[in-house]
Amino acid sequence: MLSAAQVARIRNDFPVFDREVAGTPLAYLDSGATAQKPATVIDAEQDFYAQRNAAVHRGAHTLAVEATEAFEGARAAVAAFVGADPDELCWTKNATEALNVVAYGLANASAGLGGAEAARFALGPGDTIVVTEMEHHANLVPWQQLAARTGAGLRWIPLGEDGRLDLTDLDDIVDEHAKVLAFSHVSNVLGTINPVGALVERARRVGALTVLDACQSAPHLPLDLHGLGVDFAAFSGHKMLAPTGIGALYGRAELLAALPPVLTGGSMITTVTMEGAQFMAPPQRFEAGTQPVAQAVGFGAAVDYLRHIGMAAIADREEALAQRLVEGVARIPGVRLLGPADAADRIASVAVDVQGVHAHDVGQYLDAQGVAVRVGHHCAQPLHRRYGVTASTRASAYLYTTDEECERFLAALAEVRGFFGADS
Amino acid sequence: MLSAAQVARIRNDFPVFDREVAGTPLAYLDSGATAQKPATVIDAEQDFYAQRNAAVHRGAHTLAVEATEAFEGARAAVAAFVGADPDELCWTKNATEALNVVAYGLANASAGLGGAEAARFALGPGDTIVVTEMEHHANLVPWQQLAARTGAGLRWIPLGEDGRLDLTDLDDIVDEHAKVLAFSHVSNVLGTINPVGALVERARRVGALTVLDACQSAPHLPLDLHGLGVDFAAFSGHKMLAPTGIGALYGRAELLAALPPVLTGGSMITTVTMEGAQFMAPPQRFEAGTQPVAQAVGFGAAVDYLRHIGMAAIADREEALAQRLVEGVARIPGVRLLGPADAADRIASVAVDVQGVHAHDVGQYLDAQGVAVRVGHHCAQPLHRRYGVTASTRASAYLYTTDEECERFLAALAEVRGFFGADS
Amino acid sequence: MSGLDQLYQQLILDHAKRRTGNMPLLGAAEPPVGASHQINPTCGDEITVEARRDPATGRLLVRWDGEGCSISMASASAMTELAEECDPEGFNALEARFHELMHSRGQAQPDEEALGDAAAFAGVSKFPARVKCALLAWMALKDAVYQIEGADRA
Amino acid sequence: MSGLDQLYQQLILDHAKRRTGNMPLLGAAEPPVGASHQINPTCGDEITVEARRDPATGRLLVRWDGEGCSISMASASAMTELAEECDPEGFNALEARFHELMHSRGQAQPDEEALGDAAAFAGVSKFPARVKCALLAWMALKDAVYQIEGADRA
Ligand SMILES: Cc1ncc(COP(=O)(O)O)c(C=O)c1O
Ligand SMILES: Cc1ncc(COP(=O)(O)O)c(C=O)c1O
Repeated sequence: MLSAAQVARIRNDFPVFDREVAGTPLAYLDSGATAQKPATVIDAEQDFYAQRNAAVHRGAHTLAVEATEAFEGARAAVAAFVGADPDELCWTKNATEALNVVAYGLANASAGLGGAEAARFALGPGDTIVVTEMEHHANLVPWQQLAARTGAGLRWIPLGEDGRLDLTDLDDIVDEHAKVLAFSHVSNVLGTINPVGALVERARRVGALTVLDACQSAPHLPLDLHGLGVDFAAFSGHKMLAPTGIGALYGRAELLAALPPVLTGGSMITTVTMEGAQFMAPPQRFEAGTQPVAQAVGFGAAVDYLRHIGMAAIADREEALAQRLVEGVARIPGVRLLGPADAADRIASVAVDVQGVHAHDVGQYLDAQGVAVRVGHHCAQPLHRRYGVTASTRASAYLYTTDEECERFLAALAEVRGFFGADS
Repeated sequence: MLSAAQVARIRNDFPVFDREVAGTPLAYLDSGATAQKPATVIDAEQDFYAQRNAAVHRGAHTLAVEATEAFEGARAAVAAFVGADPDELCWTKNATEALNVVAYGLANASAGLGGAEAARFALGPGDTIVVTEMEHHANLVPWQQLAARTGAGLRWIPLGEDGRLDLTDLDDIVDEHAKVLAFSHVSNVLGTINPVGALVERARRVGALTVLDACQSAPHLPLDLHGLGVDFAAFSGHKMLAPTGIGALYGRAELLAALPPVLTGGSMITTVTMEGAQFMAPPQRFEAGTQPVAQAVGFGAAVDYLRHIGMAAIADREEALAQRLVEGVARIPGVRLLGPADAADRIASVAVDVQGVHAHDVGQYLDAQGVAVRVGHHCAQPLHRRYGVTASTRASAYLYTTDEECERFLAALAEVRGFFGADS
Repeated sequence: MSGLDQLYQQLILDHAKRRTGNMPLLGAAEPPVGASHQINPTCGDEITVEARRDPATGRLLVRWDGEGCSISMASASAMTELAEECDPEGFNALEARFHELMHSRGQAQPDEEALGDAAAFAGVSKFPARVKCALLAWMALKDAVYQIEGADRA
Repeated sequence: MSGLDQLYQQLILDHAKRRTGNMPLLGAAEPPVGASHQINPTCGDEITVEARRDPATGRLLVRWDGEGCSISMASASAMTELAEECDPEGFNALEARFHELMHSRGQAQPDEEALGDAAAFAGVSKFPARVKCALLAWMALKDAVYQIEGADRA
C-alpha cells in the first residue's frame, strides 16, 4: 500500500495540484469522472508533437516511421497493462465508442453484413440482450438501440438494497435466449465490484457473449482480461491518467477477427473499388481514419506510470480511502450512503444522498470549500431511480488522493444540511 | 500573400522544424496527411491539463465549469472559422467519424429509428447515393455500406483526364432518384478544387442532401459553409494545425435536429429508463461519452492561429507554391503530374507518377534527402486506378512551407530515375 | 459577501421552502391551459408548469410541480409570484429581462423594481453551471404562455 | 555506406530488373499447385505466387506476378532463385530465417551461405516501413507451400 510520503511524491507529479480553488488548495474528488494527468503524460503528447508528429501506418518517411513505432508501442503497453495481446486492442475515442462498436458490429452482422463468419453475431426476435440495473448509460443505451434495431428483447439483472447485484434470478434472466451479457466490472456510482467470474460462467453456459465495461476497474484494480475470460471489454484513457480523446476496445482475437467493421474509411481497407471494399484484419479494421495518435502515445505513458507505482499498491491504498470515506459518511446524520457499506469489494467511489438538500446544492457548498465532487445522476438514471433519488453526490478518489482531502470532504458534508436549513 | 519573412516567422512557431532528418533540416511536404503543430496549440492542450482538466457539462465544481467554458469556447471559435453556428458543429474524433455519423444516421432513419422527423432521411431500393471517382475512402466506403444496408444504389461522377470532375452527365447521374450527393471540396491527391456551387445547385434541384468532405479545404481556403449552402460537412483538426483525435461534423441546424443519433451513451440523453431513452438536441445528441476535450481546446487555438495569419493570405501563398511545384514537375522528364496542370482552382498538393520507379522507392529516396512526402494510394484507390497507377508520390505544402523546401523536393525528384536506373 | 452567499441569498433559500405555485396542477380546463415539461439533463431535475389566463383580469394563473435544487425551486416560486401579476405579454417582457440577467455573468445590475424577488438571482449568473437551474421554470412557463397565445390566435 | 545505399544494394536493384520467376503463372495442374495472393494495404502493392513440387526432384517450381516497389520485386526474384533449390521443408526453414532477419532492426548478421542473394536484404530491416515490402512474396510463397503440403497430407 502507498505510504503518505509516497502519495505526497505522486502528487508532485501532477501539475494541477498547484491550483487553488476558493482560496484553498484544490481537493479533487472527481476522479471517477476524469482523472488528473501527471507531467509524464502531458510531456509524452507534447514531445510527440514537437518531435515525430506524422501520419502513422501510411508514410514511409522518417517521421512517419517514428510516429508509427510510438503508436504501436503504446498499443503494446496498454494491451499488456490489461492482460491482452496487442492485436486484441483497438483504439477508440472513449469507452462509449468501444461499447457502440460492439453493439453496431452485432447490428451489422444481424443485417447480413460481414459474411458467413459474422453470422455468429446475428441477433433477432426471440433473442435477448442482458444488462444490469447499475449500468452507466454507455453500457445501456447502445443495447437498447441494438434491441430496437434487431427485434431482440432486453432484460436486466436487478440491484439489491445493499448496492450489489441481486443474482437470485441470474439463471432465469440469463437463459438460453441470452445472446449478450453486458455488465460493468465496477459501478461508477456505488463503487461495487461485481463478481465477474460468476457472470462469465453463466454466460458461457448459455453461449452468450460477455461485454465488460471496465471503465472503473482498469484505473483502480489490477486487470487481467485474459484471466477474466470476457469476450469484449471497453475502457477510457482519461479515467486512468491518460489524455482525453482515447479509449480502447478489447476483443478476444477470434471474435474480433469475425466481427464486421463499424466505422469505415481510410486505413482499415485492403482493396477499394467504386463498387465495394475489403477490410483489414483487427485491430486496424476497427480504426478508420486518422487515429488519436498523440493521445495513444500519452495513454502508453499513463500505463507506464501506473505500472511503475503498481496496481496492487494502488488498489490497497484505495481500499483504505474507501473505508475512511464510508465510515466517515456513516457518522454524518441525515446522509445516506448509496452502495456497499463496507470497504470490501468496492472502490473509493462514494455516492451519498443528503436528506432535504438537492445534490446540486451539496456540490455547490463543497465547491465553495475547494472540494470538487460530482453531482447529478452520473449517467446512471435507472440506478438512481432504483434507490428513490434523481441525483446524488459522489466523491471519488485515486492514487493521488490524501487522507486529508477525504477529511475535508467529510467535514464540509457534515455542514451542508445546516447551511440549507435541512436539519431544522 | 505571405512574404518570405512571414513564412520564416511562422516556422519559428513550430517546434518540429528544429528537427533534422538524414543530417539536413526536415523538409516536411506531407501536410496533406497531417499538419505540424504550432506551440500555441501544444500549449493550449498542456495548459488545459495543468489548469482546468475536468469533465465538461456534468460537474458543478469550479474546474468543471472552467473546462466547460474552454470546451464550448472552442466550439464557437471553430464554428465561426468555417461559417457555421456553434450548435451546428458536433465534435468527432476525425472527419471519418463525421462522415460515418451522417451515413449511419441515414441508416438508422431508414431502419425506422428517430421517429417521424427522421423519415425524411430514409433510403431504400430505387434511391441512389452519388459520390465522385476522386473521393477519399472515408467519403466512399461509408456510402457503399449505407447502400448495402438499405438497398439503395451507388453512382458516381467520373474524373476527366485533366484531374477535374467530368460534369458532362451530371444531370443524368444526379437525377430525381438521388437522395445524397457526397463529394470532396478539394481532392487530397489531385489538389483539385471542385465547383461546389454547381454541385449543390443540382442536388437541390432534385432534393438530394449534400455532404461535403472539407478535409482539404478547411485547412487551406477561407471556408463559409453557410455561404456554400451544403447540408452536412466534415473536417479533421489534425490537418489544420490542431491536435490529433478531434474532428467536426457540421449539419444545417434544421437537419441535425431531425437526424437520429449514432453513438449513444452518456451526456447525449435527457431521460433514460431501463426500457428506453430520449435524446438531447444537437450538438450534444451526437457527442456520446467523454469528448476529446483538451483536443477541442487545442482545435480552438489552431483556428485562432490561422485566423490571426489570415486564410486569404494563406490561400494566396499556397497558390504560389502550387504554381512552383506544378511548373517544376513539368520540367522533369519521365515524371507525370496527376491533377490540374495549372495553379488555378487547386491547392499546393501535387501528386506525381515517376515512370519506371515505384512510389515507395521515390519516397525512400526523397526521405534520404530529408524530404518527407507521402507515397501510396493516399486512401483513394479508385482515383489511382482511373489514372492507371496503383500508387503515387505526393508533396503537399502548408503555410509554413518555404520555396526552398519545394526546390529541394524538385531537385531530389529529378534525380530519382537516375538512381534507380529508370532513365536508361 | 462570499460567492456562496451571493448565490444562496436568504430570499432564495426562503423561496426554496415557500414554493409559491407548487400546488396541484390545473388539468385540462377552459379557458385554454398551456402546459410544459422541462428537464435539466445534467442532473435529471424536472418541472411541469401549467398556466391559464384569468378571463376577467387577463392575468396569468400559474401552477407547477417539480423536483430540483434550491435554485430551481426558488426560481419557480419567485417566478410564479411575479407572473401572476402579469398578462402574457407582460410575462414575456419579464422573461426576456430575466433571461438577459442570467446570461450576464455577474455583470448586469438587476432592475429590482421590475424583477422583484427574481432580482435576487443576479448572483446565479456568476455560476454558469447553475444558470440552467434558475431558467428551468421560466423556460417552461414561456412555453406554456406561448401555447395560450396560440390558442387565443386560433 | 549511407542508409539508402544499404537499402538499395546493387544486388537488389539488379534483382528488381531481372525478376526471376516473373513468368506466366502455372495455372491449375498436377501435381497440386499452391497459389496465394497478398496485398500490402499501405501502398496497394500486390503479388500472386504459385508453386508446385517437381515430383522427380522434390524441389519447388515457383512463378509469380505482381506489381510493387523495387524491394518487393527484388525480394520475389531472389526468393524464387533460392526456393527452386529447396523442397517445401527446406523453404520453410529459409523463410523462418529470412523473417527473423527482416525483424532484426538491423541488428542481425545474415547467414550469407544459407540466404544467398536474400542476405542483401539485411539493410531493409533498418526501415520498418519497408519490411512488409521485402516479406510480401515470402508470405505468399509460404502460404502456397502450406497448401501443397496440405494436399500431400490429404
Ligand atoms: C479528402 C479527405 N477526406 C477524408 C480524410 C479523412 O480524414 P481523417 O483521417 O482525419 O478522418 C482525409 C485525410 O486523410 C482527406 O484528405
Ligand atoms: C462505468 C462507466 N462506463 C462507461 C463510462 C463512459 O466512459 P466515457 O465517457 O469515457 O466514454 C463511464 C464514465 O463516464 C463509466 O464510469
